[in-house]
Amino acid sequence: MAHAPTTPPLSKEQLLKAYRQMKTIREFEERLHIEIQTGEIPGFTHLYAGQEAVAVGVCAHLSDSDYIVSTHRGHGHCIAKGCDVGGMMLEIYGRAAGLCKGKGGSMHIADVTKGMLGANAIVGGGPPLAVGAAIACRNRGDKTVSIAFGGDGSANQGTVFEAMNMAVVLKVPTVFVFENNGYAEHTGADYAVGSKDIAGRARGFGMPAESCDGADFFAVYAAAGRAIALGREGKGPATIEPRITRYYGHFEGDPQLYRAKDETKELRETMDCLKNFRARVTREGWLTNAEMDAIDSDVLALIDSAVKTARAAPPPNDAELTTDVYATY
Amino acid sequence: MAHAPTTPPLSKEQLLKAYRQMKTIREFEERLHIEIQTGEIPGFTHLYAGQEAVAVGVCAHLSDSDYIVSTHRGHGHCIAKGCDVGGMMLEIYGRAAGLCKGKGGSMHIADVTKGMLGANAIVGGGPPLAVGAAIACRNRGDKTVSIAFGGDGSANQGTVFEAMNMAVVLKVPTVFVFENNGYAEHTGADYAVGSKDIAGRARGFGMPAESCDGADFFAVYAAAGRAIALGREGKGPATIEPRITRYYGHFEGDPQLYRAKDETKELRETMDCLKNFRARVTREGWLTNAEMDAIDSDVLALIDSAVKTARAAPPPNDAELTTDVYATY
Amino acid sequence: MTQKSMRDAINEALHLEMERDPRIIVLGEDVSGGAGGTSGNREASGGIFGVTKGLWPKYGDARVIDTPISESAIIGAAAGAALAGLRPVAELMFADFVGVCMDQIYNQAAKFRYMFGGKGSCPVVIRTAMGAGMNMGAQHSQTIYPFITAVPGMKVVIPSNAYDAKGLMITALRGDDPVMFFEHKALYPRKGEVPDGAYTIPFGEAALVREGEHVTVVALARMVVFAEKAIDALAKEGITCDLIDPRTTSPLDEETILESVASTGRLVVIDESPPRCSVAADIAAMVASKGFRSLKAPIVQVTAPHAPVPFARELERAYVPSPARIEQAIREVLKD
Amino acid sequence: MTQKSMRDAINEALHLEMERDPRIIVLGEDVSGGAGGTSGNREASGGIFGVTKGLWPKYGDARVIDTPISESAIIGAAAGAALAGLRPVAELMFADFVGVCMDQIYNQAAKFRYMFGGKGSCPVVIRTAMGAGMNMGAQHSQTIYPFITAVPGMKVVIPSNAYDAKGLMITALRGDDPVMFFEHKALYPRKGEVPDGAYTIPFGEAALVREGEHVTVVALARMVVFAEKAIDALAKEGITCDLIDPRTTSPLDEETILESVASTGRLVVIDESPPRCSVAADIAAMVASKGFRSLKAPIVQVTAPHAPVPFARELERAYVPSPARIEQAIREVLKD
Ligand SMILES: Cc1ncc(C[n+]2csc(CCOP(=O)(O)OP(=O)(O)O)c2C)c(N)n1
Ligand SMILES: Cc1ncc(C[n+]2csc(CCOP(=O)(O)OP(=O)(O)O)c2C)c(N)n1
Ligand SMILES: [Mg+2]
Ligand SMILES: [Mg+2]
Repeated sequence: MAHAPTTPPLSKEQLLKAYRQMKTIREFEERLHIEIQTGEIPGFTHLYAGQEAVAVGVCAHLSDSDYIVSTHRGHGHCIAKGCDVGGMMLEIYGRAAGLCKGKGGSMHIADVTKGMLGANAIVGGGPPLAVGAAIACRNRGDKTVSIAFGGDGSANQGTVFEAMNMAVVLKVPTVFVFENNGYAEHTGADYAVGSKDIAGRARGFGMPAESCDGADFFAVYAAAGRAIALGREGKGPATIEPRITRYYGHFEGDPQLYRAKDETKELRETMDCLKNFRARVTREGWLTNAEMDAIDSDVLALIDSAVKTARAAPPPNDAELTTDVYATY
Repeated sequence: MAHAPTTPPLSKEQLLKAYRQMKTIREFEERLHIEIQTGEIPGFTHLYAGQEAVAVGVCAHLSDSDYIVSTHRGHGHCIAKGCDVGGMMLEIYGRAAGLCKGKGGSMHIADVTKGMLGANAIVGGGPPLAVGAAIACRNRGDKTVSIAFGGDGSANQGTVFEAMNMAVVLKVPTVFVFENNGYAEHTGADYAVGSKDIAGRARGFGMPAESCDGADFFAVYAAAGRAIALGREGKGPATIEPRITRYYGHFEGDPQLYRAKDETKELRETMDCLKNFRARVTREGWLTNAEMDAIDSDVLALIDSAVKTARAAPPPNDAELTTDVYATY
Repeated sequence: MTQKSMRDAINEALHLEMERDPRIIVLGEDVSGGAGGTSGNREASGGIFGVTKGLWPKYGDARVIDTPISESAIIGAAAGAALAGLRPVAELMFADFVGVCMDQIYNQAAKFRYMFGGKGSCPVVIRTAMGAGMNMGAQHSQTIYPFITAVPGMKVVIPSNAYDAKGLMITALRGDDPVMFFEHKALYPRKGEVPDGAYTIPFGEAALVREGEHVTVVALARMVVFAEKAIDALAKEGITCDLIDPRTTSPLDEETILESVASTGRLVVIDESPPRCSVAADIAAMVASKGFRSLKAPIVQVTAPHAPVPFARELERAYVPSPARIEQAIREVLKD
Repeated sequence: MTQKSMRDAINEALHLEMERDPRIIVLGEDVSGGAGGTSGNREASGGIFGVTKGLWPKYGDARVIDTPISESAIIGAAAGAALAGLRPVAELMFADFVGVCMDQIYNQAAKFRYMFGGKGSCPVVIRTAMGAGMNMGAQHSQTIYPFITAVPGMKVVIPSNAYDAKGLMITALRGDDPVMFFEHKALYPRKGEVPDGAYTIPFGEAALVREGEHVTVVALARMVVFAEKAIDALAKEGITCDLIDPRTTSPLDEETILESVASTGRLVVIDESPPRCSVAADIAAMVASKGFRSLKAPIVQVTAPHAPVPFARELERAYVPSPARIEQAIREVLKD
């Protein structure tokens, strides 16, 4: 069935960028999934694969002077906010040239110059920080905003509730993004969120909130756009709850005994933001398959080179152990 | 206008007990207000005067095997739950014979044998404890319940939100009583509660919640009754938000610059649970003025003797400094 | 007797005591796991480190309680349930998370008995996984026990092996005081001889892990394993040490340490925490006050540096006191 | 120069620096007070201890922010605002409340710079009132600074007088590191000479409050005042002491302490906290390691007992180290 050509909600350039970012996140994570099995990557790693449209749909609205705070599952947010992919890979490998000199690791990637105020290994650690960044935004008066990414599990942490209430009280431009991927580690969201409705609970705190399909870039983009616009207009905080899934376990190595057999296999068919995006933009005539295929091979090359560089890179020197504890000693 | 005699919602004996308790709390606090000015009472003290109908309206439903947790403003809850008034006064004076041997003080009065699990000087400290006590209730299967008293200010503390969600998740018999007296120290409730609606926020957490007139014993009694019945029936937690006022400052010595001149004077006229109670029970023919007058003089004598005893009582011995830190050393 | 891992030894203690005492409940995140999952497997986890495995199938929802990610409510609920007559075991998944529930530990559970004038007790056991060595980064690798050792009213257990862990856990579960029980992540898989039945190990009694004459070495948790290595290497040169594992830092067995120092005159304290206000400092200070006259040389403290735990393998390895550094410290204390 | 209370001295530092640096904001519960009140008085409080008085009238809602009772959000917001370029001063009303916001202090603000590999800084100042002496009971009287001194990445300031408090606060506000600033409640009204203008006092430089030859006494906050009394009394008998006030426990001026011990050979450390993993233990341990050879006698630690702070006047008085106990400790350390 042929449609009349429509006007895309984003410019072509923006659409290409969004696709590139989503694809980059996907390939970054798929590749990590493989590389982790070599045992070369230290620590434990939480993959974002499956949730790409959320990070990218939100961050498509942001510039370097807007802020985000992230979580233990932060790679996607970092990439969407513009962190250097090579620097990230180096960091995840624990290398001296990593974004955080190898001191942070997967769960602590940050780049303040990009407005990326850190992944965070404490569930609920980020949202209070986002409220503070939003105070800075408000006081500067430059219409910047601050985004608090978090999961369904984080939505039950006291620090997050406090942040939500305080953002309403201070009327600061914080957008809470609760990525409801159905699980917090091995526990289902419908069990742990008493009301079974994160957006509804946010409304109870006195802010607008909506849920949306997290596998649909355009749905996330639209919902985030509404929430962020409120912030930029000085109307205070808002919440969005994208419903989404993660393709892998909680962390790499998780046997996922809480999930139905083949659940992820099916979800890869039914909830794939890349497929959805490609279908939509080609159907609407906004982008061509060829354009996206070109991006695909760019991205594969980028990730491959990032991995190769990281594997070969030197670790930090022992002298780094006690530097950067303070700005001034 | 003469009414046909009605059936009271409580037995006569219960009505007399409720009046006696409210009057006891009022006189306890009024007398403390005077005694504190002598400088004989250590520390700082938060008076409950004005809020009596809440403590008594809720605790009228409870027996010693039900639990309550309280706050820095705990005298009323203690008395309503059956703590010994003389022992409380001794404690507030810091005497060896005090309910807590003088080690606790006004903000830490407790009597576990009465199901009174402690006043609490940490705002938001109590509700998680109440959820735990409710687990014990649930597991015993004896239809007991656990009450978390807290103020409007406490309603913004992360620990409280966590407790509310967890109570819903575990479906345990906790009733959250948010006594909204309009202020948290020097800050108005409508400022600090972003949604300006504590009960509504509780509903957002997935539990029934209602607000009521906290100066009307019968309104509190009815609302608490509904909430507690849910708990006893195994239907999980509920919230009530009695709207009330405190007659005195946040603590004794507070100049109350945040309050309109004569606000408390007026409120003593318009929001007095004792007056309201007396008017209602005499109008309905449930109790006589003479019956209540007799209680009044009992109570005055009781408080007077409690103060005299406390003033004359010896302090704890220095050896007590390091006892009771552990059950076993 | 069979060889069991520390993980299994603690698990066994929980099984034995839950069987014996119906007041014991277990609560925490994923202590069973699988609630609200799509597989229908209601024991999908048994604790993220597997320490609570098998409890849910036996005791069900009433006694094995999966919670939301709400640590203040977890610890608070455990403390409240303890006041109300239960004997809860709360799992704080990583010790690093004390920051989001510290009030319920140190102002509530630890202080009730004192604030209540001795009328009431709060027998809650808080189990938690601690320590570096697995490249988990700055917020998942800390030891934290100095914070809790500092708190009057809490007891603090830090086992170094499977046998002790089981006996100390049973003691914790039978006692009437709040206990924080620190399980070093790197020790979970380490095996040792562990009897099948129940047994207790009293708090405040150190273990003398090695006997020697030249130096007193005090170490905790994983550092005991590293100290053993260092000491056994030195023994080949004729340098012998007392190795003392306090097992509980609160109460602390001062006597065993002081007696040993009285005979060796030299003290090395090994601690995986950063140095400031640490247990290493605590023990060194205690000896400098109460055992000073026995000392022949400066006390040597071997600790992590005053820095967060770094991520990179090489840095983390340099961060944690190693057998080599311990060996060097023992040589140093023998210099004069 | 005029006599000013410590409360006013800190207030003055805030006024001067907010004037100078528009990035400074102040946030906390009732730092202004009166929001949502019925009197229309929007500075009904100026901080529960009056330390932030006059700031709201000058700088208004944007820079002087009253918050709900949500300490994690207060400290977290301050840390986040600091990452985003502001210089927030967060008031934690009582130090005892660290328990509800410890994570934001120790895992977030303190660790950012390290975890970020030095790229970014978090210049937040957390002001808090601490200490016993006013019969506020177990949850409103603690000192808490050992918890924070233990944390790599935080700086810890503990002034003992008005002059130091002002200069140290200005240093904190001009620095790029997170600082926790402990104000002893009992010292707020105490007056001292304080210049009107701005001046700074470097961190990590102890003050030599008294000079003497027989004993080195180290004391913090209110204990400095008590130690002065004890030392001045002993001076009449010809016993003289160095009295060292570290002023900051992190960084700690080890050198001044070690130099003094090198000349006196005897150390008494006074600390209002309970003894375990305390700053007293920390300093004693440091000297036992680095100054051992100078020591002629056991180190004496004078601390609170291993118990929560009791309520009753008589008990609290017995709890806090007194001038009499300090005097006795100095005599004791001189016994041999
Ligand atoms: C305070 C705290 N509690 C617990 C954990 C352990 N933990 C890490 S991730 C996680 C689940 C988080 O779930 P959710 O917020 O839904 O994020 P998701 O993993 O699904 O992205 C838990 C329990 C933690 N890191 N911090
Ligand atoms: C965690 C914590 N934060 C702050 C305080 C200081 N404080 C004591 S009572 C209080 C106000 C409480 O207000 P509300 O809950 O409304 O109770 P009310 O005093 O009105 O009874 C505050 C801020 C505290 N004790 N604990
Ligand atoms: Mg999730
Ligand atoms: Mg109130």
